[in-house]
Amino acid sequence: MNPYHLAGRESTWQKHIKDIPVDNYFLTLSCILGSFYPASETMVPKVFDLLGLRWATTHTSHNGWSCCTAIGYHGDIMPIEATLLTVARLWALAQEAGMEVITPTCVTSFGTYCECQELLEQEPELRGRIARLLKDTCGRKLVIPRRLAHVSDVYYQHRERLAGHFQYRLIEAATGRPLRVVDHIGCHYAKLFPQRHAVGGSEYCDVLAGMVRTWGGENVDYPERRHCCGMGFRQCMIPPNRGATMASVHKKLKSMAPFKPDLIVTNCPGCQVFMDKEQWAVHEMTGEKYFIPVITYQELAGILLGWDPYEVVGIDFHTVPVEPLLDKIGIPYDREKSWHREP
Amino acid sequence: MAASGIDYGWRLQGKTVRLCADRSLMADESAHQMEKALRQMSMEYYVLDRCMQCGICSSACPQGLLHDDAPFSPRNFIQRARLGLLNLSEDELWKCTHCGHCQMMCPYEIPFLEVMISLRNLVVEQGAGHVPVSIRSALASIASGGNPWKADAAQRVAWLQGLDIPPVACEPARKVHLFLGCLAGYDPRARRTAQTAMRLLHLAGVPFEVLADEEVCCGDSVRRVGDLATFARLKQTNKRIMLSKGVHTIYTLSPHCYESIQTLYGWEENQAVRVMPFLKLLFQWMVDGVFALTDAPRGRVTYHDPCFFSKHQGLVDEPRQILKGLPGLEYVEMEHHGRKSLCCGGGGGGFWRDVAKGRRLAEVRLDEALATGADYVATSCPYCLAMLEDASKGDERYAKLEILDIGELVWKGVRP
Amino acid sequence: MRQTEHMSIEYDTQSFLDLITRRNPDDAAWRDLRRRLDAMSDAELTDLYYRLRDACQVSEQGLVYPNIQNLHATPFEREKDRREQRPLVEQDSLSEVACWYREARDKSCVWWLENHVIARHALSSCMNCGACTALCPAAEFNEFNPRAIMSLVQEKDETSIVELLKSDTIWFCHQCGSCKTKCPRQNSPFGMISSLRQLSQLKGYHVQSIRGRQQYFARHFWGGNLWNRACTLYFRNPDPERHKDFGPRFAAYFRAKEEYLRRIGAQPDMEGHLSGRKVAPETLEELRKLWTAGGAVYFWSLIEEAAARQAAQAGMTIDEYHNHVMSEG
Amino acid sequence: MSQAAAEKHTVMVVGGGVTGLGIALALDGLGIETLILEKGPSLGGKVKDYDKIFPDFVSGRDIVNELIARVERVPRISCRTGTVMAGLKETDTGYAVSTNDHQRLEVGAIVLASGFEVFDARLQEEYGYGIYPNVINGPELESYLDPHGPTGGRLLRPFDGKPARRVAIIFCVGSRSKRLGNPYCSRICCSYSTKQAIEIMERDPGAGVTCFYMDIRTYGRGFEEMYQYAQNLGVKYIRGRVSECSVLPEGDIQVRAENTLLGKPVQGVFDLVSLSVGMMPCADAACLADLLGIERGKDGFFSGVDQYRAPHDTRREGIFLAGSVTGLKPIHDCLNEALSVAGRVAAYLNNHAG
Repeated sequence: MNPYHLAGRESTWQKHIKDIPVDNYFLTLSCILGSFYPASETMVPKVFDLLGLRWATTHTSHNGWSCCTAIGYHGDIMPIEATLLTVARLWALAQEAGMEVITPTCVTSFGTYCECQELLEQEPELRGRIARLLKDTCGRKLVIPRRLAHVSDVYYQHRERLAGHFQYRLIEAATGRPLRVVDHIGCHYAKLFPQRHAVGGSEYCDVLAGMVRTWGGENVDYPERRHCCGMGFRQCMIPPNRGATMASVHKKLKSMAPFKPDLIVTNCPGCQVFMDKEQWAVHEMTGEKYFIPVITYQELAGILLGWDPYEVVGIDFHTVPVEPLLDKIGIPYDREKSWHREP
Repeated sequence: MAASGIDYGWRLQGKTVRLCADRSLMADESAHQMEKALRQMSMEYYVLDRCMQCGICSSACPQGLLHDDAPFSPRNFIQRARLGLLNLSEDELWKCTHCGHCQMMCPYEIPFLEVMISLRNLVVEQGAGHVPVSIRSALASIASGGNPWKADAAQRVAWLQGLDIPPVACEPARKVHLFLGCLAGYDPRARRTAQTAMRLLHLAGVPFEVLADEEVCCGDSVRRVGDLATFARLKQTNKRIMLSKGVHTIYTLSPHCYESIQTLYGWEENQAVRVMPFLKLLFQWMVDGVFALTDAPRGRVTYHDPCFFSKHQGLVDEPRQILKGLPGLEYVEMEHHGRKSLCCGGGGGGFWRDVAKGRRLAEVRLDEALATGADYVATSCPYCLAMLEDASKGDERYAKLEILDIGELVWKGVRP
Repeated sequence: MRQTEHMSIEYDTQSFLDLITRRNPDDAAWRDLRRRLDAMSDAELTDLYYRLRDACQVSEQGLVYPNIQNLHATPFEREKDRREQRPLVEQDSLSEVACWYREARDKSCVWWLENHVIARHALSSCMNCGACTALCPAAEFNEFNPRAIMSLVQEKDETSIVELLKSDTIWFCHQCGSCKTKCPRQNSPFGMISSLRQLSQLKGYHVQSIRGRQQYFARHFWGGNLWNRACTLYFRNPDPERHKDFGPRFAAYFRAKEEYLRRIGAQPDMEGHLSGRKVAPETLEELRKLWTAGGAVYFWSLIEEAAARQAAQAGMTIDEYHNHVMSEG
Repeated sequence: MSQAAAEKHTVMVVGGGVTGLGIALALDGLGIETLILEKGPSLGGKVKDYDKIFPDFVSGRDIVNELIARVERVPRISCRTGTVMAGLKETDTGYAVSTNDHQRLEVGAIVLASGFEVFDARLQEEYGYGIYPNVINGPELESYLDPHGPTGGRLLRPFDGKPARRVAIIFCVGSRSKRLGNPYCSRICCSYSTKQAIEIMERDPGAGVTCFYMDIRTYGRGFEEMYQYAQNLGVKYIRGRVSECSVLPEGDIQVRAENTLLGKPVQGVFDLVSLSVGMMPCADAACLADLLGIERGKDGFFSGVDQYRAPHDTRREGIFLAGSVTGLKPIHDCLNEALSVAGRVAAYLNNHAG
């Protein structure tokens, strides 16, 4: 028996329906995904193309993309003005490419775009200064986007169409049981501007849960569901501080374990890294073995689409092996294609 | 940083990296159970329910003036006690020096000191937590030998033999008694104070007798660290001696002995023992002009109020009158004085605790004395005298301060 | 800069290249490198950096830059950045934003709270309810309490704010924003803390706490990546030697990362628009101008100055200081 | 539809709760005829569901029943239940009112006593009301404690029907929150929740009740004493706003707050969590304000023209306010207002009798 009412949950997230644009996406990329799970980015254009969506990004020498500098901002080495200018430049690139919807693959970029949007809307003087500096420095025009979407919003929006292309569902092949899926949203998606920008609000955010349900899985609610992964920018990056990151991951794992999840799906690149990789450290430090597979929603879509788990989805990059999950769903894979031997 | 588990630093090239421990408090069944157990064990505990967490106690607590990362806070302490979150093994339980400032200020008159005694009692007699070694050893010594230093009981009065104070012969009804207390019994410095008191008594022509070596510790600190059983025994012993010797008036040199004997010994109606602090006698002599005074001690003097006189008994004017009556001295007041004076740190078992230099209440007090420009710091409690002197030792800054018992200062000015 | 011993240093030699690209040199090598770097003029040093960076070979997979992976996060790159940024923060070349921050330096902390845009948006009034601290991941694991910080800031007492800025406290925040969602008064404690951290660095107070001076490492780690690669993280950063917590599978992957990135369609130090792409010089140029205009370069110079002062006091070279702050605590 | 002759009344009281009943009886005492218009199917309002009320634990139900019995005995008071106003027109002698059941009424004066609405706890999403079965709201807890209630007065976990012994009460749900648009204090929640805590502890001394509060505002006569009595019974008060509730596999609820008096996060696991919901203006407040042409404050409650000199008067002559429509009040304050508004209405009628 579920200790909660599904209907209640549903009516709660349904109060926060986000108006997600259906087309014209300008993709901006993530530092963390690029460094740790690059396939989760390279699969995005493939999915967009599969769905026939109009999208663009940029790479010409004068219009190359940069990161959003939010790690620098939250890591306290960037004044807000520098971040605003960087973000404004990315927005300008989108306009120049003829795309009106800025679509980042990173949750912190998303949160920062939302914050910049709000600041510029509410502070006319700041808006004037940023517009002037952007023009004087690189001759670009400040255009505040009306609507912002995260790539997961796009997947959410098109989740049913996407499911139409799937070869597999989130169902255990041997028993027909729906897989139990923990969704980890990422604080900067759901907690910063829940009213305006998060599908389903902050408490019962539906952006991943909706994909999971549509794709055959079962949502798992557990006490630390909303808890931060502990990445904390400067906490994960500077070795002496990393104890707090590990403790947060440990706390979440301990809390979800009694609910027996089959996998954790993440929205945020940072969460993906630490929920996956710190499971090893937690194991070494405490002797506890969780090893629950952690994958991004892009990877989840990738494997359900039947794309090659190694060649396209790149699952061998994970610290917690994803193969047991593939076995459960019944996805075949050729271990010879893996880049490395099992340690 | 609170931490647990193995140190992972060797893997991460950080000095230490540990899984941080969860600091969250628990508001669950276990806390409820502990709180209920506390309630059952100690009736006084109920008074905590009156607390409305206004925090005036914490602002009054002298420990707040210490440079301590986690200064003792009565408010915080009560809150945790009430929620069943108290850790009785922690050092904090022993930080309170029973100065009584908190309960003097409390709008709901919560007897915080009695609560403290009850909780310490849980630890000392019922083993609910850890007793600091120095306190445990003092208690054991008092229980077996009647004094905290494992000294021979006979030593308590043996030192009196060599004094040149001839006994005054008189009828027993005129004779008063002097209760030395443990410090005057065994501590050389306190013995000098006691000796001066005796000389003053002699000079004033008061026939007196020191209670014989049967006298044991008055039990004040014993009670305040929670050893109620030993206190009860000490009380009985002392009462028996006093009654068997036909004591009618007994002067105490320490405010701790005074409070204990006067208010906690439970004298019956027919046991007409009058307990008086020696300070009051001294005051009376000054009022009556018993001594001829010179201007021998010259300079500035300030007075450090012992908590057990000032906050517990309201005895604050008399010592000031005495000092102001000494012709060579200018009286100055410290920032905290009278009923709001600062504790020396010696009460409630604090005398037996080891506190690191730089974290002692007596140091705060000496700084205040220095600020007045005083040459003499007078007090009227052997604990205060010892705590202040200890704190001043080995510190150049305090070298100019002479710390004296008020009787000693008077004696300096008395023309023989 | 110290007088050079011999100006014509033969930096093209393989031995020198080995030296500058060593990540963990022993003390002697480290000091030798520092001596040699100090001996080079700004022009020599930057010129060498870019020549090494842009040296390329044609291979089957396209252009390959053999030195590039060894330049990032080296003392050499840090020294190049310092020299390159120095002229951008000279008094008369400061940007408008940088000037604002420079003036803010000399004003009170209370003034900052009333004028810095992030601080202004972060706090209207706090009723000390504690909803922020209740689910704060940092409060759970460290001596940290966002409510207490908001309460202290609200009192606007200069002395206690200064004390806060000099302490470890503000540096524990994870910047996750959980507090913002829950605040019944719609304050943003994490925004306030972000603003306080900026102020702490602006005034140079951060070096007085262990966790504060870690910012020197952050300035070069993230700042170096931004300045040279236009991304705060670079796919070559997570060196398994520093990330043993990521487990042996990660180490195995990392060894094969070039091949891996290419096979899943990313572009490791190649031209393109996907993960790992090599940033075009024109793009980098434009971004550097933006960060100079946005005050970031001025900000980095402040962190640099404070670190240099403290390193000198402790008798360390700046490279030793850098490694010290990243392992301390 | 044929135009039936209008029914005439001297005063119309909108709302048949404890305030409305009190007004009608007070007016009757002054010899003034009244019609009570009640939206619900029966008289008595919310108080008829309260078995015990604070601070003296008398029965709210008895009070209301007594008022209703008296109202029913009095010929000068008539009642219409299931009726709401649909239209209003000014006339020479007062107001012409049309109702939802197409009645036409002519009245000399109107007193608005339509009370309040309980905050919908589902809006404070982080507490999981409506999602986690063992999270209930204050009125539900009240009914669980009521011997005439659904559980016969036994405190049970809705999830599995097991007895609930570890209970948390979360204060200020839907009050004092700018985020939820209710920045005001609902004034009575501290007291009614403390009363509930006392009831739980008195019935089951082995139970544990923990109250999470921000400030205890037991401001009325006898309220603070009740708070102290609760503490004496062993009710735990933790100062800190709860930031979330979550559910454990067996239906237990984990609560997370900060103990702000100790400066540390605190967690607890409970059988049952009751949300001490605050109060909102009555559901049709906006509609009534439009219809009657009177003003509401920023908080949505009705505002009189001058809360010092003319506390019951509205901008429109002959329309008066009483009870919780101007902000939350304990029951005895509502009854006091009933008496004072009756005096005001009588004076008005006297001056406008022509």
